[in-house]
Amino acid sequence: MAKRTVIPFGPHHPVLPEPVHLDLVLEDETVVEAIPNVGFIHRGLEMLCKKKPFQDIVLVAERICGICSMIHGVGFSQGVEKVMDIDVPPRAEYLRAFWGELSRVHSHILWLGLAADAIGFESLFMHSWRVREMVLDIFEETTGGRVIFDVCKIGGVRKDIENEILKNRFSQQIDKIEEEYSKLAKVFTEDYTVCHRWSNVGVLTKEDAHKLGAVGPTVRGSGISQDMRTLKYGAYEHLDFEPVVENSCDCYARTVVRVKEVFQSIDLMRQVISKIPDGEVETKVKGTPKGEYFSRVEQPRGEVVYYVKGDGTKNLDRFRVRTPTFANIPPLLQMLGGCDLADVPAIVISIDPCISCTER
Amino acid sequence: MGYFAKSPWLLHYDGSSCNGCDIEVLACLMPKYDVERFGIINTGNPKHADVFLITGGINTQNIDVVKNIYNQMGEPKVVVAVGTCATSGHFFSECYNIIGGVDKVIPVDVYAPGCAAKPEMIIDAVVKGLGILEEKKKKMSPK
Amino acid sequence: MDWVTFLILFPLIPAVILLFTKSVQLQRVVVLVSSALIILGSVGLACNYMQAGGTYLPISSGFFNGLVILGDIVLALVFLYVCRKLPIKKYWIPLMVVIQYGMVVTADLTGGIPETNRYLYIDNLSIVMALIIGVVGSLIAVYTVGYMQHYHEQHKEIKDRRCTFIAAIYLFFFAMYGIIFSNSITWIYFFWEITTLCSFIMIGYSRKEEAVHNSFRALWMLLLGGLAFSVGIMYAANYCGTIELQKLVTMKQSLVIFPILLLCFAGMNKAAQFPFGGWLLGAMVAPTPSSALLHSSTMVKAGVYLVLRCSPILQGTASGAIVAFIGGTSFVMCSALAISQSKGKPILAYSTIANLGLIVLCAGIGTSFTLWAALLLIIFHAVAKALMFISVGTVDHQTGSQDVEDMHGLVSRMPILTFTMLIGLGGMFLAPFGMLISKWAVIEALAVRNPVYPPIVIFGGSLMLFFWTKWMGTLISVVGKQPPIKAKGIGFDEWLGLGGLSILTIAACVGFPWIGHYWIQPLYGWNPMLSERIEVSVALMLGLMLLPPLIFACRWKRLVHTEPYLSGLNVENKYEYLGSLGAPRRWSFGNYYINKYFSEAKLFKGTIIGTTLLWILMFFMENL
Amino acid sequence: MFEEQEVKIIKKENLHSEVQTVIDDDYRLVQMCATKTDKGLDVDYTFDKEYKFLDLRVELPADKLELPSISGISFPAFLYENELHDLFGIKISGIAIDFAGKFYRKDEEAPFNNNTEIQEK
Amino acid sequence: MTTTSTILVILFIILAPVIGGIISGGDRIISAKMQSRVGPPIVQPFYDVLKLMGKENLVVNRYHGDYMICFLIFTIVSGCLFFGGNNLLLVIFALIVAGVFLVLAAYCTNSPYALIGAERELLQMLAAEPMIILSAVGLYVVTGTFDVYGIANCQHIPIIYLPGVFIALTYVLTIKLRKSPFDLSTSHHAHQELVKGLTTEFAGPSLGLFEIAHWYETVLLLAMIFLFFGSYWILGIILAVIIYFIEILIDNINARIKWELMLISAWAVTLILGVGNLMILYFVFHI
Repeated sequence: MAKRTVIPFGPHHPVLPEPVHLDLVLEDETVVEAIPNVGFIHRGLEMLCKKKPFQDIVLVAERICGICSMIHGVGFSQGVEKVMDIDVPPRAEYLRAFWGELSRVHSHILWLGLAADAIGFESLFMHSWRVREMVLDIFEETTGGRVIFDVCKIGGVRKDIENEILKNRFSQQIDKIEEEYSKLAKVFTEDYTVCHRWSNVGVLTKEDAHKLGAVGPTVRGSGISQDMRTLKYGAYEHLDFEPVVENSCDCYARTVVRVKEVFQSIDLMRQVISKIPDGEVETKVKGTPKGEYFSRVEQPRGEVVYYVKGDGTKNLDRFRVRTPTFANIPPLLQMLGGCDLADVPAIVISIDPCISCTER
Repeated sequence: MGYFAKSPWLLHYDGSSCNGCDIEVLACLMPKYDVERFGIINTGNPKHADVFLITGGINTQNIDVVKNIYNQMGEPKVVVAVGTCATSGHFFSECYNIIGGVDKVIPVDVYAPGCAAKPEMIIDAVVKGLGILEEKKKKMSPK
Repeated sequence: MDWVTFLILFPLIPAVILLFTKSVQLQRVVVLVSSALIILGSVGLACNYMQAGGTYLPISSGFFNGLVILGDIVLALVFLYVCRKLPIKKYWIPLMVVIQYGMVVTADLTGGIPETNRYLYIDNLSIVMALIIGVVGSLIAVYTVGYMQHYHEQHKEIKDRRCTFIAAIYLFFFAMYGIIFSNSITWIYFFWEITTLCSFIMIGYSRKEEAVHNSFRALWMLLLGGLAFSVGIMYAANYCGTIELQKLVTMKQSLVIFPILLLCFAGMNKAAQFPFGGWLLGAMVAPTPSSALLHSSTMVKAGVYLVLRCSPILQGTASGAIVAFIGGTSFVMCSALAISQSKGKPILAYSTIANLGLIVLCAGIGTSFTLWAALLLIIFHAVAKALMFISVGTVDHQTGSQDVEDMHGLVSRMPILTFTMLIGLGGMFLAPFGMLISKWAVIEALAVRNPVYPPIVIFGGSLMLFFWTKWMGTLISVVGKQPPIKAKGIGFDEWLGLGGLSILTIAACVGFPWIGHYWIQPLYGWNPMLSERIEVSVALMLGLMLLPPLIFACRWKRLVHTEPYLSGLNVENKYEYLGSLGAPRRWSFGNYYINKYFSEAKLFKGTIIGTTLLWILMFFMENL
Repeated sequence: MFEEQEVKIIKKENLHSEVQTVIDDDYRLVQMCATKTDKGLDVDYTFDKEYKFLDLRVELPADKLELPSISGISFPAFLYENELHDLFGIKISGIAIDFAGKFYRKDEEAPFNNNTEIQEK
Repeated sequence: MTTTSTILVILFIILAPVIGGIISGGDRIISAKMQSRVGPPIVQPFYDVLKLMGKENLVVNRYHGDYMICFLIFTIVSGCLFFGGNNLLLVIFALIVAGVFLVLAAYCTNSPYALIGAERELLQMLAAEPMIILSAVGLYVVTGTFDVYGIANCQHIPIIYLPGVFIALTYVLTIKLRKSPFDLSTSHHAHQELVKGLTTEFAGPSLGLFEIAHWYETVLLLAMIFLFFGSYWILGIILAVIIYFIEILIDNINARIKWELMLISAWAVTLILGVGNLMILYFVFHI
């Protein structure tokens, strides 16, 4: 039989914005073996908790990942707030949810663009990111940052959004985003070549998805309803939503999940705008954390787990993040077996890898 | 020859950034900023590239990778450190696995600070790099 | 008469001498001298008869005819002798021998065969064949001496019977010259079966289990052709009243189509057309010179030669169209199958069947256009394929593998040998080398006819492009300094064979406008080279082919050497990268084989069934 | 609203059987992590079943940082186990895909279980 | 060679890269507009090539540049044969030889991505060549000659007889022009699994040669489209422009497909539209 091809895929590779590495073993163009290696951007930032006071770790948490930084901040803050028994003002919780959903929209559209790029659909990539810029405009106006916001803090948020602006201008802006986005969504779900590239590619059965511990859109694309927002943390206690679930278990399903989740997030933002109460946006933090808690929140990529443990000093004893991509690597390996070389980028992207999260 | 300034091709590598700068680099290519106006293309292959955009600090693992990619770029070439992490390491320089900014490993020509560096900043840095590119070309020519 | 008799009978002398010569040096001398004589004889023959057109060489005495009958009987006995160890359930192999020889010999002895005195015939087609046998064959024979020496050094377990092997080559020359000069089909039949015997001896040379099995497969398949041949003789003798080939092909179509089809069957069977492709693939277990000589450049050519002879009858008939279609199917299918192969010799075997298929396709259509192309194909294929075979054989000896994958970067290890292989490969498919030119002629010739045939040629040609380029690329990958191969060195005979064939390949390419003009045009009365523009462009492209070597000779300044791109994971050794598990890992590359579509498992059976049906249809059609 | 979280401390010897029970009960492995304590390391195995949170904790003494691998029971554990090995220096035997200390390539041996770090603090 | 053909050949050698470069620049602008961007200036491709020529000549080994030169020369020659009014089949074969040299150049570099790119390029050739040769056969069937001038001067418009062949040719033209969805072996933007495929190891001047050869190739392929309009040359030019625009459009509205679909679809199109068209001509209209 033919000799096998062995190639390094990454860390520097144009389809991967981030360094991840796979040893691919191919026969013709079929992948027969893939061994991952992460660790190219391992910084060891969990150890920073020993060097910086716990309030500052929020900033570190936000910089775990530049795409879902808002929710990282929220997740970490919630952990500390639980340990310290802080009541966050409702308005702050709503604002966190607003920015959180906004960053989910931003992240998903960004992902859709990258996914289109991974299958060689340049113009769809461009158009996705064009729509994304409209989302970033809201961020820039409200927080001053485009990708990293630094608005979350323990005990609330740093900035408030005026009700006037929120209810009028932003809700109009959201309408516009939705309108532009619906056109894109149609291409992502209906275009022939797009479906060709995603259908029956990277199949992850429901059983495997559960067994291998997939999270987020990856597991929801395999027909399992799992969304940490159902835990009703923060403002989600008052917001209505149903996790989006697709049953075809392939890359296409995962795409559709994300496409639909953008609409879901837009809906959640509208709920936030209509339900947001008035009041303070932060409470004073007194004392130091003592105790431990596993804080679980839903990121655009799935469930993220923060483990915080304080021993009563200003520095945390342990700060640990388990990011969704980390959990999605075993399912990824499962999906890669037997796929085409051309599918590798599509499949790798389909779990929405965030390597800087994974390696911290 | 002034063609280097008219057709700089980019190469982007993520040192150990948080993605923030990376997506801003990509955002430069997008309709809103559209750097192709200046003939800038994101090549993705070091052998074709003129400008090396590197985001994030350097950790022990990727020193070799960064050096390797840098060495595979043909002269003249310019290195742009994008974001605070790439210029100095940001607060990650306190981490055990981070050495510091990119200039610890390869010579950097332009620094573009910011967390995350805004697209305007990145474009500005690249344009600044073009002048350096031309100068380097001139130094190369007489040989 | 003189040249022809010389060429037919002379090879018997070295055959007998070599059978009893054990010393390598002596073998070498005998082979060199007799090869030189045969080459001279062939060239002399060509010079003498080229302008003469078709000439009969009458033999009045029945002496030779008597010898042929005697030879038939001896051959039959030899066949039965080799079958002695066969298991009883394979009774049908000797049975075939008994039936066919029973018929022919009985008829001959009882006077059932019409008398004639025009036993020999020579025209430009025979001359082309004679030159191929003489020149290409002799070069291979020269190569054989050195090859067999290496062969036995490497395979100590195989009994040294190389005298038999080399003697068989000369016996084979005798038979081949007999086939191409004979006009009587009984004579052709006699020589025909000798080639079958030679093939049998050579395939089974190593006496390994696989070799013996394959040799018997080849035997029964070829005997089936012989059977058809003998039936054809009987039919021609009884119903057409003649056994002269030239007479048969000028008779009324409806009268002779049946025996002609039987002859075509025998010819295509010998040319390993489907459904009989199996024997040729099995024949690759034989030592390489026999693959080069019998199974690519000469014996199988005898098959297509016979079909070409028959083509005047086939032209325009439905049966002819089906013959063409079977050839076309073999062409496309074998080209596709060759893609799935990674070993050198099977690739060459498949492409041989494919090219023979193309020739059969041309012959089946039988217009002067296609015949012109067919003859060119025969010439180019013979030289280039023989070169390829012996190159692969040499590589096999030097590196111990004939797998294309193992030839990765051969240019860095054995530059000169690679260069000869590149010439052979170029000859197989690149413009302006011969094969592509002929393919162009085929397409041009077929375009007028019918839209069914051009796509066959076009698709087959594209498939060929795939596997040849793949091979070529693998060879020329520059892998840098390599540890030298523990070569036993390529001997003088081998270099002579390789060099001679390389020069021939190039010469055929350069000279083909003249070949077309002086040889083929008188034969078939048409020459596409007549158009001035084409000559210009072909000459232009030929000239350009000189450019690459010149460009390669240039040493460009200011090159900056670097390492291949390995995603940034280069380590010191440039064939390794830092693998996932933290240790350097060797990267590698395997060519594509597209087994999903082109594997033997997927195509072989279907092709056999399809072509068998076509054959049945063809004979059936004649009865309508 | 904060969820209820159950932390169950188990013995190292029972690790396999406990994990097997939990996995058989259709839990999925959420994460594994270790925390440095005064006595040694606490290793957490976190599971989830339909939003029900379960944490199994094994306490390892500082002088005997050894654990059997559970990647045979739950395949995804191999990543966490490599991580635990690289960051905390826990010797884990029988990992499905063992990177042998090259999972994160770093200069420091077991940076999270490093005594100098604590003295600094 | 007549004076006209000499002039045409010289014009081709001089003007083809200019036209090809402008076409490529226009392509980039139109693509940019389709992506709601501004895009580069129209002469951008020339800047790029001039820059590449000025770059350091990075090589993995010293031979691949030589193959690239052969690739360029044979591309130019096939164009010259075409404009010199030679046999169309020979033109195509010369183009195939050029393609083979490109593949060999990639093989020569012996780098994993380039090798896979080379193999993919071969697959692309396998998919595209049959239809290109078949279109020459089609033109022959209609005009009775393989001669380029003969076809260009024929009295009727071949496309009327050969709509299927024309559409099928347009289909595989996408493969030849390396446009999405068929930019498998190398793409304009390296956001694919093969980095830059077969051009991965070509740096500086050799990449410049590749670009220039691609310009020649583009002009030649568009000229083949032009042949379908016989002597109605204005119509031919207009249609060639429209076809190229359609190619850009296809490029922008499709994801890159996988090799299997490419091969199967290209062959299916060749067989159904190309061969089918010829069959109909032969059996129904008896041409």
